[in-house]
Amino acid sequence: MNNTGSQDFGESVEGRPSKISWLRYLRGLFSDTTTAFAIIFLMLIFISTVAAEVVAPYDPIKTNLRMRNMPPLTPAVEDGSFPHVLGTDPLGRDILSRLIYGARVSLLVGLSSALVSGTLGTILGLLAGYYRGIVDDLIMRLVDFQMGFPFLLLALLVLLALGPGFWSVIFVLAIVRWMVYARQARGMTLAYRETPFIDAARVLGCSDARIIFRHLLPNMASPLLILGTLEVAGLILGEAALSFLGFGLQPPSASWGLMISGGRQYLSSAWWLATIPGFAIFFTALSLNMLASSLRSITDPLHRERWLMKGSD
Amino acid sequence: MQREEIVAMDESNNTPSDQQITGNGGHLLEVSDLHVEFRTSGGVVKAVNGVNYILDEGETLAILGESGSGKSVGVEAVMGIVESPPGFVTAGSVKFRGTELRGMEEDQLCKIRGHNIAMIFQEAQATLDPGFTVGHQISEMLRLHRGLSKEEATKKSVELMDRVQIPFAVERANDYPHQFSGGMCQRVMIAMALALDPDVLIADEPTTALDVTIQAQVMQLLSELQTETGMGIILITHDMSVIADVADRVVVMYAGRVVETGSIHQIFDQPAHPYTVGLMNCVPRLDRKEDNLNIIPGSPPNPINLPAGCAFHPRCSLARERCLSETPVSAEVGPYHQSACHFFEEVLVGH
Amino acid sequence: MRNRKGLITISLLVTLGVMLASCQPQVVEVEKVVISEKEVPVEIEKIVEVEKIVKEVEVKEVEVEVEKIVEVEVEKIVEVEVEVEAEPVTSYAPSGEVVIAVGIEPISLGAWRGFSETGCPGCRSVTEQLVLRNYDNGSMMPSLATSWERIDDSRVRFYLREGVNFTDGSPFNAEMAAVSINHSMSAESGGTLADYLGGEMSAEAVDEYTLDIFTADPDPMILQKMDWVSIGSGQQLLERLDTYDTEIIGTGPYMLDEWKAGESISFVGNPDWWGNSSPEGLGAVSFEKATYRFLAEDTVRAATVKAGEAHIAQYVTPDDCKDLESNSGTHCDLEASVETMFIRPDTHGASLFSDVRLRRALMHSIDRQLIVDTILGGAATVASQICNPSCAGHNPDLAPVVYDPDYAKFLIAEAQADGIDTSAEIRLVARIAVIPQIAEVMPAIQEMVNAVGFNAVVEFMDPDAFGKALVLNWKDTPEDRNLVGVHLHGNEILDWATSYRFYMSCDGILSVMCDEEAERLWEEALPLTGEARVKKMQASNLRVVDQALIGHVAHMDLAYGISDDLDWKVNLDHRILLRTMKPAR
Amino acid sequence: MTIFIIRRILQAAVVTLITLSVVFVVGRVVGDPVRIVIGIEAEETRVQEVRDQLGLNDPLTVQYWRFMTGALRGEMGTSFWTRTPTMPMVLERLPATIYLGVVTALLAFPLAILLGATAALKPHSWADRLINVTALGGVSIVEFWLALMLILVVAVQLGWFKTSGYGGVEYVVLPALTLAYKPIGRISQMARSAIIDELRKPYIKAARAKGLSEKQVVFTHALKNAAIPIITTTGDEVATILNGAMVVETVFGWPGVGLLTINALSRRDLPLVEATVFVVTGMIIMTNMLLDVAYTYLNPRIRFQ
Repeated sequence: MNNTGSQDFGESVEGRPSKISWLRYLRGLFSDTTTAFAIIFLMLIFISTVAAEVVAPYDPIKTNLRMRNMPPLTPAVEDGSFPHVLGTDPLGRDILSRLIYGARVSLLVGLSSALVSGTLGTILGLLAGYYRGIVDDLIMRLVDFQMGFPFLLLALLVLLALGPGFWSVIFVLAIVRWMVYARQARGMTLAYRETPFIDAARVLGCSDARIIFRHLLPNMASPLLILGTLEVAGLILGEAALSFLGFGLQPPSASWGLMISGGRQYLSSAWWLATIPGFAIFFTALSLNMLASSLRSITDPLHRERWLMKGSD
Repeated sequence: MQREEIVAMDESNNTPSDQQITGNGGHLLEVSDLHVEFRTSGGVVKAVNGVNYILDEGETLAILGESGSGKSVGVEAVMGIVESPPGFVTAGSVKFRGTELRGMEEDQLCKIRGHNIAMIFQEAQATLDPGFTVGHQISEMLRLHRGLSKEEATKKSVELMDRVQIPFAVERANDYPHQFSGGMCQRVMIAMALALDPDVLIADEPTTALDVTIQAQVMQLLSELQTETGMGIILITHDMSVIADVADRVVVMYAGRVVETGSIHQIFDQPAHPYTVGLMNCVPRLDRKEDNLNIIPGSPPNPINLPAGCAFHPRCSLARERCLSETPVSAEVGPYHQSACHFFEEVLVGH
Repeated sequence: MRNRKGLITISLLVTLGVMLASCQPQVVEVEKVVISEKEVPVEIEKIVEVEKIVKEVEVKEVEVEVEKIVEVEVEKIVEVEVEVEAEPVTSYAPSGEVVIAVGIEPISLGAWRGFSETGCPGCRSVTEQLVLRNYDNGSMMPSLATSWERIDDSRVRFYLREGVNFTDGSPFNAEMAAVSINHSMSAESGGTLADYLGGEMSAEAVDEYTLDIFTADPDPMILQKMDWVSIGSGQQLLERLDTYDTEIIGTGPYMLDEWKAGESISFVGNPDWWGNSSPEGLGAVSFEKATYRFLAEDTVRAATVKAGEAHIAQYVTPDDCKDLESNSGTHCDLEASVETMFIRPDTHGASLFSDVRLRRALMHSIDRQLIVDTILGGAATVASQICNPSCAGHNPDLAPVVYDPDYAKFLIAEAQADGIDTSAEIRLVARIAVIPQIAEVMPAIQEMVNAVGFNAVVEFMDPDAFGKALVLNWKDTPEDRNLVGVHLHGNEILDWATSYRFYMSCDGILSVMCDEEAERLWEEALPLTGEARVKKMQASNLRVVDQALIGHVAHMDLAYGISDDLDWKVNLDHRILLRTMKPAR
Repeated sequence: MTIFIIRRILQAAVVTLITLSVVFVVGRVVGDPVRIVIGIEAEETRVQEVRDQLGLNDPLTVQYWRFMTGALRGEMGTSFWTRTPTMPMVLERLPATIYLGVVTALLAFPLAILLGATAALKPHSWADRLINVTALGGVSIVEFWLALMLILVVAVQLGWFKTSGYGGVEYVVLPALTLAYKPIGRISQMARSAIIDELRKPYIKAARAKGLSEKQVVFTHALKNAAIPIITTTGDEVATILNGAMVVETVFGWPGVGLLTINALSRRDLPLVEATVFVVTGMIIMTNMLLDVAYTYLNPRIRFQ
């Protein structure tokens, strides 16, 4: 600890975020039971997504019309096969297997559109914050506008022009959400711009590109990652809403949103068709949100003290 | 404001805490063996480690110390407003007119805070709520503790603002804190603190943020008000010149411990702790011509990891073997004069 | 190898047999026995055919009657004796409100839109037509016209009901009727109705209560088509045209009360309706008020009936239908509709399905009965042709294509032996959400088709893309796209020739086929009337199906959730007519 | 203050201009809407006729000029389907959406702030955790699924409210509840962290020293100052509510702008889509101006500049 803290107990120096090791982050995260559950749940989803071929008990597109709309825990037709733990859909396809493969689509849509919008937004935000002036004005007006505009409406408008489909959905979700990153990136750039270590870099003759990529970006990475985590949850939900309105992904793609959307006509007799993917989205989004909020507490110097200290009282 | 009136009002309101407290004997405020620690991720910060002092009516007690010496936390603990978590009062006793405040129910404590013991803070502008008019903030006290109506409270607030010499009080009551200067804000704070004629006023570096002429005015105001009401004042400061003018007795703190207590004259004329001596030497004096100020070498210790023995030993010119291992206890230097130094006699002589 | 001719002969024989049997009252029992024998696996397909034929026979009798009537008309004025269905003349005493949940809000209340139940819900309770079609037997019944005569092939004369007034006070007469009909038929109203009826018609007042309807080209269906032509206030058209789209004014049992955009349309009883005192009104005003609420979600529509907030939910899913049936206080009506799900492969040029064997293989590879029983929840009938037995030109000799994957594989192997590359990718294309179950129908068809050796992929298209892919004549279509459209066609006109014109003729705007023989037979049928016309159409129909130029999956049923508080049954016309409903006792 | 207002109005104008241009471009990229309007079976000559009538055969610049000048006069063309002016059609639906939005806001804001403040009162307590999970649930749930579940369970099974439709309390509660859950989640989290941030400030210590109870400290002093950051993010929640309105209005058959938008989109009724976007933009601008007023009211430092 140093002697610059104005308070009675130590705090890090304002400006450059103090580093605590990743291990400590992880320990901190796992010390909170709900967060630990969230992480484990997400890891399970992720693993089954990557290894869907191994994990899924059935072929997700193999139909069996004689076994349609079977409730959860229905035993398999063939002896010795894995039971239909989560039931079957109107074509007799195993819902658990479809859920696992559907996760692939939903997560892919969520992750890739978050990645695209994150990259785009961060770059624009950096430029706006670093160069200010007319660039900043232009970008921020656009950000303000999109912030206040219902993103679903914008997505629908663009989808109307593009036509539905997997890549259209990713593209649309990316361009309707870039502004959240831009806003954050700009804010942080403005804050760091004034700090001594950036001044120092500039005095040392670092190029703009170097300052941006070597000094600014690394410092902004963790808040942006947290934002990205939140956004993935939002985008999965956005995809579901688009599917519901009939403008999103189309079968035979099997995203979770499509599964709920398709199952809703069977709500009165086969509730599990819409309910199970509904819960899948809910718990995934909830876990992502939970993880993001814990990460935020743990990386924000102001909140960190309270968070890490929790275990001790 | 006359005391009798208040007592009468209190009786009519029939608040139990008042009945207990006003009739009781003993010292006005007695703090003994107070310990406060902050539990942070970096470790446990022992901010206050066994503080003792006594305050009587009409008396001004100055608590002197550097930043981080635990002087502010100490009085916050007295008020029971240490932010918890991370702060915890782990031991000690705070007696107001003989009644123990520690462990008292929160709602009872709320009735004493502001009413019997009031507090003003270092940066008055920041300690006034920016969202409400100053009039509202003053009258809030009256409405809360006295149950006055809005009109009565407003009227009284204006009187109070007059009393602390804020010009155009009627109009200014409707202004917001950001429309006031720092000195005026401190006056508002004082008006607020005095609204209920407290028995104890704790002033936590009330003048630090102000420029010198304003400092003098505020201190002048405080002592005038003290003469009027006979309240006890605890004045926290690191500014020796302020103490010299107003304090009756002084408590010197270092690293969460009281290192020396005594009357103003004892402290100034016969400091019995090397740290006090150091502080004295820091004050520039017109009566001595010196090329350099004698500053205390080194820096305050890490509160998480206090040095063993006497916490001051790394910076002490008199330090020797014993200081490294044995924590000194307060020893009587003279009447009401105590020092927590193994070698206070040497200090007295040396000075 | 199966002999198709033999199959057809067998079917014919069975038909005859069953026709004889149907003279006896035990027919129903026969059907039941057949169903219970279904468990014998080998017999299934044939039995299904028998069942189908039994149904068709019943309808065929109806057809015969229609034809008789048409023939008689040609000779002289017919004083049509209306068989009134024991509905006593009720005095006007409405009470309470009936609430109907429908899926689609109309975009306008123009009188001409009354031809379509979904295009203008409730409109046919406000405006009336010259004549009405009896869907039970195909005969025409008087409504605003009391009688009619056929002048020649392109002109029919109607004698109008006297003393009828529009609810805006203007009298109903030939002149006003002509104004309304001509407006509905012309481009002024968008021309949709004319497109729908397959050509423009004009109206002309002969005298106050005599009206001629005529066409440029001979059209044997003028009389029948008038069932789709609603007559609104002519005075409104002449004097207050701006109100035409929002204030529907007619002569019917109910009057427009209020149209709350996005929410509902409500109607109130018309105390001056001529039908209040005439049995020819075919019903009564039983409710003071009728409200049609717009709810796009199928589940929510069904929920309104279950929760007692609506009396009728239009078009509920088979699933909700079963639920409403088992729920106390509600029931569900399932009725065959004119909508037919069909399969339309590209059949020209170099496309895979220019080979008749592969077309047949495609048709034989699909287990229609399974799709109907499972995905469509039993709310459909396996189809053998584009229109159901109620339409003229329906060929009762046609049986649904048999599901025979082995035969399909055999046909594919044969084609392969001739050097055709059958592994080319086939695009199975449907429009997004054309029916709620399409998302399941398509993968099912895909799997069936691929099981016999095709290489099909499923694509769902938005209306735009689908329109572009489907609305193409074969001459403008790329030759190698191997597109197989799966879509729904509704032959509301109940005339096979109309379906042919669009989907099968050489110049049809949606036709990707051109078969000389079928075309010749259709062209020959057009100017004909009566039995001769039907025969030609049936022959053309047979040719198209035999050549597997177009395939058929099912005639769709439509389901209605109905509250037990309401006494109403859906008719074949699928029209929710307020005059036909009353509170249950 | 005047300069501030003029700035805002100019900004609003620019935003509207951008929106309209985007909408116009989208509208021209979209495939042929005419086929959808007049039916798949219509003859090509008829299609061209209708295209002429609708002005779709004019050069793009002419169309853009007509579009923009029309927008200036508040005219957004006539609907492809009904052939009537679109603005009145949209404005007619506005009250329903505003009604739903206001009920949602009245439900969401107090509840969210109450939850947030309760959570802030004792961070990391079980109450805080429960509120946190509830709040995160709001931002994690699929709205249309929730809506259908509420209809089937609360309206049909329990019979507490109407399944669908437009009207008083029994109609508005379920859609408003569905719509409110997401903002409740977000605002309560926002409120929690804003209040916790405020609780660190010196004036809170002073308020405690005045003898205010912890509840009074949080709910009067911290909350009023925390309201400022809360209000600034509320602008985004308006968009959230409008977002949800499209889904919720469709499910519940609520005759608002959201339902109209979805209908217009699926019918490819471009002028109507354009008009709804215009009105929605206007609505957002208006709400944000109202929020600015609220902001200045709550933040005396701005008010007295």
